Amino acid sequence: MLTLAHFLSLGAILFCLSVAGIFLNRKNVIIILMCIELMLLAVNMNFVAFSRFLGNLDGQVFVFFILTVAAAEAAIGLAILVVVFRNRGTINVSELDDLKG
Amino acid sequence: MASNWPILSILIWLPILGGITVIAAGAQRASLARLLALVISILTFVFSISLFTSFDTTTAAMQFTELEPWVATFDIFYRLGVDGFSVPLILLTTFFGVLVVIAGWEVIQDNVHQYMAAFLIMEGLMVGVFCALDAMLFYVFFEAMLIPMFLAIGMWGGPRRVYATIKFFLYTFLGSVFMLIGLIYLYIQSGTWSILEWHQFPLTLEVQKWLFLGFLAAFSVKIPMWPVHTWLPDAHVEAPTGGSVVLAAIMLKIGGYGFIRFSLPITPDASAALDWLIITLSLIAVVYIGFVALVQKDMKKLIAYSSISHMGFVTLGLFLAFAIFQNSEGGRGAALGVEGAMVQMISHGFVSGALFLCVGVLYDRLHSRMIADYGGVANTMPWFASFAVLFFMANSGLPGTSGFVGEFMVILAAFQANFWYAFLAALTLILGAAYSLWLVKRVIFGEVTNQEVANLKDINAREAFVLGTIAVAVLLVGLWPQPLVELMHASVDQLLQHIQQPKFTVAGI
Amino acid sequence: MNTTNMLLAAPELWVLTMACVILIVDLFLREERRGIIHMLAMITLIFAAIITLRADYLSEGLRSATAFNGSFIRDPMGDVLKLFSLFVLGIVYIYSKFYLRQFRMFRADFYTLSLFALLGVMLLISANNLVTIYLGLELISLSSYALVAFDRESKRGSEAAMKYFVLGSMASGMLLYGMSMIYGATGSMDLIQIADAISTRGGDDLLLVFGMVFLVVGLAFKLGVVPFHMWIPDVYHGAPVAVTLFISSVPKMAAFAMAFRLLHTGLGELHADWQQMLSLLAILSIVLGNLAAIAQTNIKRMLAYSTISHMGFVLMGLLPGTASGFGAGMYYVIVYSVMSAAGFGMVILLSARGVEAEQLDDFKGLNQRNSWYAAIMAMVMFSMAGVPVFVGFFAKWLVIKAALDAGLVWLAIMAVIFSVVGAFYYLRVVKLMYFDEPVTESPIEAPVDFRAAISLNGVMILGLGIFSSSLIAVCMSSFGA
Amino acid sequence: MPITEIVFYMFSLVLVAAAVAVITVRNPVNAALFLVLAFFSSAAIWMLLEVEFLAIILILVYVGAVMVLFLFVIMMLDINLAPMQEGFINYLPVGITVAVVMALELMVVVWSKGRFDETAFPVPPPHPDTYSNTKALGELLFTNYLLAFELAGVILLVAIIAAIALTHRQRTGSKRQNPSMQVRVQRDERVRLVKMDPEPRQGSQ
Amino acid sequence: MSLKTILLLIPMLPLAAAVIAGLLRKQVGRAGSHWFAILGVAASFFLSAWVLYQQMYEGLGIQNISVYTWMVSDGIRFEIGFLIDHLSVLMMTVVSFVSLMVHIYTIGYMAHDPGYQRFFSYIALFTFSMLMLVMANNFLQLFFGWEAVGLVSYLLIGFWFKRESAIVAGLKAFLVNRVGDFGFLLGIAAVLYCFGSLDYATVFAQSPEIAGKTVSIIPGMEWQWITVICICLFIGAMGKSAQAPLHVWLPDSMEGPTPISALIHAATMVTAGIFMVARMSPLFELSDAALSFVMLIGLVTAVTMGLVGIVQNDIKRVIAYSTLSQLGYMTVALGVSAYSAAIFHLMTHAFFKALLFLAAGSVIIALHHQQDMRYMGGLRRHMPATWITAWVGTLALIGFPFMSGFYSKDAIIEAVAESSRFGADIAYWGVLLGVLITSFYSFRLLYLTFHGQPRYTVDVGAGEHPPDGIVQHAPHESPLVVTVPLILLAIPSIVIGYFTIGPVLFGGWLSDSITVLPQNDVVAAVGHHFHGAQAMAMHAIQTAPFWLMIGGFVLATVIYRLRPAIADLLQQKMPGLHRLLENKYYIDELYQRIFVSRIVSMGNVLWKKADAGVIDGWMVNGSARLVDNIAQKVRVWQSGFLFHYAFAMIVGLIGILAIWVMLK
Repeated sequence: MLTLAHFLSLGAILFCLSVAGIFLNRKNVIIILMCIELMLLAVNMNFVAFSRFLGNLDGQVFVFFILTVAAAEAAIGLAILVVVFRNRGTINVSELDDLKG
Repeated sequence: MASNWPILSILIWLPILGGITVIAAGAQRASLARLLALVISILTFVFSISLFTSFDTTTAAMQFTELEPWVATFDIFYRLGVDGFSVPLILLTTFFGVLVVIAGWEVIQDNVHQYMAAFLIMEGLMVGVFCALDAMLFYVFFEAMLIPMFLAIGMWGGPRRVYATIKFFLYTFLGSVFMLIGLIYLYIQSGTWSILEWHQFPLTLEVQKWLFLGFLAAFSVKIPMWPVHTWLPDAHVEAPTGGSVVLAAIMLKIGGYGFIRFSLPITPDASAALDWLIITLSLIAVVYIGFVALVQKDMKKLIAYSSISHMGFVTLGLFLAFAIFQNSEGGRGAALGVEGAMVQMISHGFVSGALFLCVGVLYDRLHSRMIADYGGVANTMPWFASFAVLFFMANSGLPGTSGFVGEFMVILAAFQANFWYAFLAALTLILGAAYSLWLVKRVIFGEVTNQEVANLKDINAREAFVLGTIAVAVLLVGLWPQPLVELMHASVDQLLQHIQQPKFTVAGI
Repeated sequence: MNTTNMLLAAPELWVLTMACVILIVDLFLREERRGIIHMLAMITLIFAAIITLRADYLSEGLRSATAFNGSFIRDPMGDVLKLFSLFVLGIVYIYSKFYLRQFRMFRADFYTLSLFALLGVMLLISANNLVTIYLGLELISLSSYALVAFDRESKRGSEAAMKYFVLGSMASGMLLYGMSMIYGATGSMDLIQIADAISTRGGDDLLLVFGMVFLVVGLAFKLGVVPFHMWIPDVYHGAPVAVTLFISSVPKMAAFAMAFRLLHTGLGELHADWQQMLSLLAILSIVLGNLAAIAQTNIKRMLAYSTISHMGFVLMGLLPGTASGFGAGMYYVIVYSVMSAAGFGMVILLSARGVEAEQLDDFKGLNQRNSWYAAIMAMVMFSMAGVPVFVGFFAKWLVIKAALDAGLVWLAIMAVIFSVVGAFYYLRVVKLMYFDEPVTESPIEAPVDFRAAISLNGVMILGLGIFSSSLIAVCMSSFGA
Repeated sequence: MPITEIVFYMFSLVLVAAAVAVITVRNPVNAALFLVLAFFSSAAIWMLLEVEFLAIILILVYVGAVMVLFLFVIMMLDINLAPMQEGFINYLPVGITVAVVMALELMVVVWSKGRFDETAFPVPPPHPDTYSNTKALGELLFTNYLLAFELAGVILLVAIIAAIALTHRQRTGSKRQNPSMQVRVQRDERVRLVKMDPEPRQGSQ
Repeated sequence: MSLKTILLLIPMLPLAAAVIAGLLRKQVGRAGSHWFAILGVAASFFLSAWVLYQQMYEGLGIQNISVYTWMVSDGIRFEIGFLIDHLSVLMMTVVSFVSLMVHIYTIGYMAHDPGYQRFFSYIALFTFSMLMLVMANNFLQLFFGWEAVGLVSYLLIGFWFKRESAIVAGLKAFLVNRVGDFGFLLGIAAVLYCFGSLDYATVFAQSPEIAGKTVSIIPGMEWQWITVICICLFIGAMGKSAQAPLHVWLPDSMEGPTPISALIHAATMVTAGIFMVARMSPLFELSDAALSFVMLIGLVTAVTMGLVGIVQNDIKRVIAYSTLSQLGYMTVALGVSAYSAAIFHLMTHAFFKALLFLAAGSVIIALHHQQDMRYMGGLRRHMPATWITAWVGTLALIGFPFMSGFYSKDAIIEAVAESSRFGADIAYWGVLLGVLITSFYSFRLLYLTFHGQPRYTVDVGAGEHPPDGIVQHAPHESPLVVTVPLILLAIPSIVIGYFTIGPVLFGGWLSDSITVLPQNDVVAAVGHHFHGAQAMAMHAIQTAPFWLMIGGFVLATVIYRLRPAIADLLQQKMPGLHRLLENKYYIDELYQRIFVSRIVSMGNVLWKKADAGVIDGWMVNGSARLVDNIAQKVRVWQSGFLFHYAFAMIVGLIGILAIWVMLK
């Protein structure tokens, strides 16, 4: 039987994978952006599951907003990515270390 | 002068606002800044004299009190008042306020307006410390004082001034924040910031001990006690003359004043329980620092160390009371110790202030503070030599000078407590004389050692006035301390009455 | 929902409208007439303040009022924070105009983006349910990401923006994860309903604590608290000073409000748990912020680390969970914003044409170049160090008192010890200004509004200290203390 | 095993595998495509939960807009793939450890006794056929969440402004015609008379 | 004028003179300064004499007058006031008289010194201080005067402040005195502790009460309070009166101008200790242990210092060691409770020792500041007045019958003989030996200086500072301002003993100020044999001291007058002894080793190692370094890499989760 726990586990696994993706990725910023999308997906999974199991639509509304924001975020993230690429000619994460200390 | 004037407020704010005015004079108009500063400081001094003349010596109650809400949400009040402990110190402050302005008259050529302003503001803040009856107000003055001194040392100081001034600031700051925690704790417990109400506020011994240590952290650094004294020699050495003078003459006293105002009355039982600690540290200061002073090669450093040693008498005198109560019937000698400590503070103010001025006089001419660079100064500067010898004699506790009175009283009191306390304290008679006079021998006497000394000019009228004024004060206090001591009788008696009552039994805790 | 409710959000609506107006007006303006944008922005702020001050609900005898089905709340705390946000942003605009002109970046985008961020700040301050909180937060964040990369030619700016973006998104992901748990545990998005649900269920629920951990992490990131602070130095450093100025001041007030709403309004029952968490984070921030600041040579980075430690102090105010504690935290965050604005304002002031004065050494001998500006900077530094009579001291003692109220004596002691450590690097700036010789003799020039603003800002730091009573009273009464 | 479970496990498997692929593949284009796969799978799972509207939105918005944007940017930036992921292996153990620890922590909560099982959260009955997820959501969205909805609009506006502000730039090298200028042109602007010294004849001396 | 005014004037006039001569040195000029000083001191001498007269003949009793209240603290009144009784009035008269003589003498002696005014200022100040000391009616004022005379002594020893040796000697004098004062101050504190007052009258009235009260300063040892007080006080006296082992400063103090040696370091200041113990007789009488201690210290001083005097070559140093020895005599007298004998010897010694010093000064002027007796000789022909007065002084010193010194010293010897105090029998043999030694070195001095052939040559072209043994001009008699004081001092040196021994010593004249318990009253015992001054002198011929004195004379005559070779021979035969004596038992070196260098090295250790090393180096700067090191490390964490930042966040998250979720 599919319980809430199953869905939450799925969310949790996705969440962990996305987090791991962010700090494991040494090369490409764009992958990091994708990981962020993945992370939001994980969260959405949680909300959707809760919403369904609670019989409460608020969670779904929230997911709706998260999706909206995620789109906006992606736009800005990619815009920044473009700026970075224009200025530095690379989007290599390990070369983005002018600022440190 | 009208008796209903808020005289304490005037004493605090006149110099502070005056200092701001002086800054407004700007860097270009140095002579205007000097003149303004002089007028303001003299005015302040005059006002403080009226404080002295209208002070009622028969009561231990706070006088000239003022009370205005400040931060009403947290019961912080602008609460002022003075008693027999504060008045002498306020007078000392305003007295040196004038002298410092005069002493810096020609010597300071850069940023005169800021120099004068720094000292005026510092003066106001120091008076504030001595007047404040609200712990938060006290703390604000206590800390704010560091800023002008920090700048004074750093801007007009010697080559290692940055190290010295940052050390000074952080050392003192570190000490005082512990006190701040204690103060806040007390407020949370008692619901008031009034120091006088705290005096009556019952506390368990355990709590008292922690509070006592908090106070100790602040005041032991300020006064300073061994082993937290090492900021002082550096600060003194690097400070400009005025800075050294104020530091030695007044700022150190704030530590002693703090012990009187906070540690003893607020945590009497902890003071009684931990008096061995203070006494031990004081005696170490007296003897150990005496030895250290002996081998100094830098005049200012020597005087700085001697200050530490002398301040050891202050803490000793203050904390003898408990041993005396145990030891002699009727507690005879306890008041002697406390009053001796007070007199020692005043006297040390005069003497060390004067000594730093003396070194300043030499430094202005030769730009060296090293003993080895001098010798035979008496040949070329006879008047200066006379003053210097007088002050060094006072420093070594010669009877007839103020330096003797406090030491004498404290040693007498120490004997009431324990023979060995007195024994160790009295060693200062030898050590004090040794380091003071050895310095005199090397600097003042002897053949003229080098061409620079041969070209020295004797002190001018301005310097003579400054040194002469202090000399008169030193002799006056030495020959007739009664008016000074009389000021504090009532307050001392009350304090001693108070600290004999265990606080925790009051509450039945 | 009715119009009265709508009116509660009038300041926000006004700001939104004006942001759009500016956006459009800019299309029709020529390069040299851009000053109009600045004027419009200032007008926006002034009127927003006036509208906020009307606060009709108070005259109706209410402590607070909600709108939009409880997702929006007006209360005195929110109003005070909004007013200060508006005020500080006004100062920021004045400083920024000078900076942007000098660096040829005077574009309307700055104003629109920051006004949208302000809108986010105001909404976040007033947000009363999880959705509004999240959206308000994102509005601030997205505007800020863009602002950090505002100087498109700057390598460092874009790098900072990238880091800020990635970490910020991660943090909001975590926050969302926490929100989902809270939602799951309580079945509601509304903070008040959440609180009700918790009190009926009991506060010891593992799930709640679990969700709360993620919420706290999100909050901690926003405030910039160790170990979620790592974006702060790089972003402060990489962004143009005008932007640093903005993101270091105004959003902090929103973050504080968010912390209050989430932790107190929503999770007040879990006080014992979040108190421990926050005290750990607070002490880590104070220690690490102060230590790392010592090693800095760049003033922006130094101020960034100092921010980290200040945020630790703000958290201390939250610890007791009492009205006076929140008042203390609020006071601290307001004071910090004012000080931070002044500090970065000075950095802007010293920037000569095209070169940012971001090295500490640029402050050398400032007293000889202009003693008034040196005095302002010195006041800022002493205030940040927590030396009395300046306002920063009062902020510090209030939060220390809060920590003691919460019985966390060890925390108070650690905090003061490290504030002494911190005093060192503040003093170093004073040292450079007063004790060192100037490297350049070039006079410091600034337009009159800039001079007035920075003077006001400096005087406030002293004045709010000496006459600290009113602001403290306002902050305390905001929480009914 | 009921069909729902089979569907769930199947799509979950695909979802997790796709997610793993996203963070491990070398080529960002592949990563993006795996992400698309992940979205599809999760949309399917959401359908399982009777969250139809959001499932569709996820496909439309994410796959249709966001992922296309990603691919567009990847193509536009033309990133070389040669030295990809060289540090990856070195950090893998640490990364895996941390991720596993975290997953464990989450799992402990999720699977803690009586927390999320059917007793605490009984499986809801399927919605009746008349139920419209979209309608219910819409009602909620325009009443309770009006403010949030407006805010979402503002956020999108900000995203637009930001994207333009960051990436739009005036090309300094581009050539344009201005007809009014062409009409009002003066002679001096067209012809420039240059005075020159006569060149000395070569080899005259 | 009331009595109080007169008494006030006695010290104040010299003080006023000192202030005028000191501060207005330019305005009053050289002559002005000496006139002011001399008039001031003369006036105080005459007033003192008037008071003496009043007390002797007009029945003016003990006067205990308070001048002003210095301070009231803790209910204890600290007064400044005068106690005028026979003891103090005697001291006042002697002090002001000798001081007056020295003032006059100074006009001649310091005639060419640039610090002329300063000198007068100092000695007038000294007179003031000494008078305050002797007139004190309480311990505080006593201590005031005590330290004040020390100060002036310091200033005067270092009067020629360009001379390294002079300033070192001054410093040494002050510091050694401070060592004594250290004990003295503790004594005063103990007095306050036991009696609750510092007034003589109160203290002495209560003194019997504390007999038997004990204190254990070192755990396990019970000491009598009274003994502690007396020994502490006596340590002060040891410093001031230069008793072994605190005597080291006195010989060095001869670096000062000769008038000072006469006034301060022979006649008055150094006797302050003797005076003090006599003044404290009501206390000392109660402690046999303390008195024994006093006696032994005195004895050691008397004998050992006399021996050193034998081998000294500097004329002033010989007299200085003689002074030490004589002070030892006085101390011995104190130790056997013969306070009045001590005071009596103090008085006579003041006259003849001042005389001897001034005579020596006269010689020194004549030889252009040559003080080494090896370069003197045969001066009697050139300066007869000096020669004769020096003989008078010498005879008085060695105790030749009828001379003043005879009476006082003989009284002491007799008193010691009578005493039954612990150690008194040894003391008796000691003081007898002392007579021989005194006689020997005194005649040695006379012979080497005034008799025999000159051991200097006159060379007119020798210049300002010729080498030893050469003088620029032939010596001649000193001017009247020098010789008149010599003569004026010679007169009392001869007669004062004869006339005053009866009343002062045996007539109970000092009994109003000195307390002696009946069982200790050796002076009274001696008095039983006293049948007038003349009889005493006649009787002396039958006693050991007289013959020992003659023996000394004979020895000196043989060695230094008839067979000078013997001196060298003795020196060669006993090199060890000679070196020991010549180096003053190596005590200075010992102190240098034990104290001075140890203290300096200890200071250095405390400063460099403890202060700069441990406290500043480790604790203060060390913590600053530590913070800085950590700061640099912390800084590295901010690596600039996005994945590190993300990693930190995750670790933070996991950490918090672990603490709050897993551990709960």
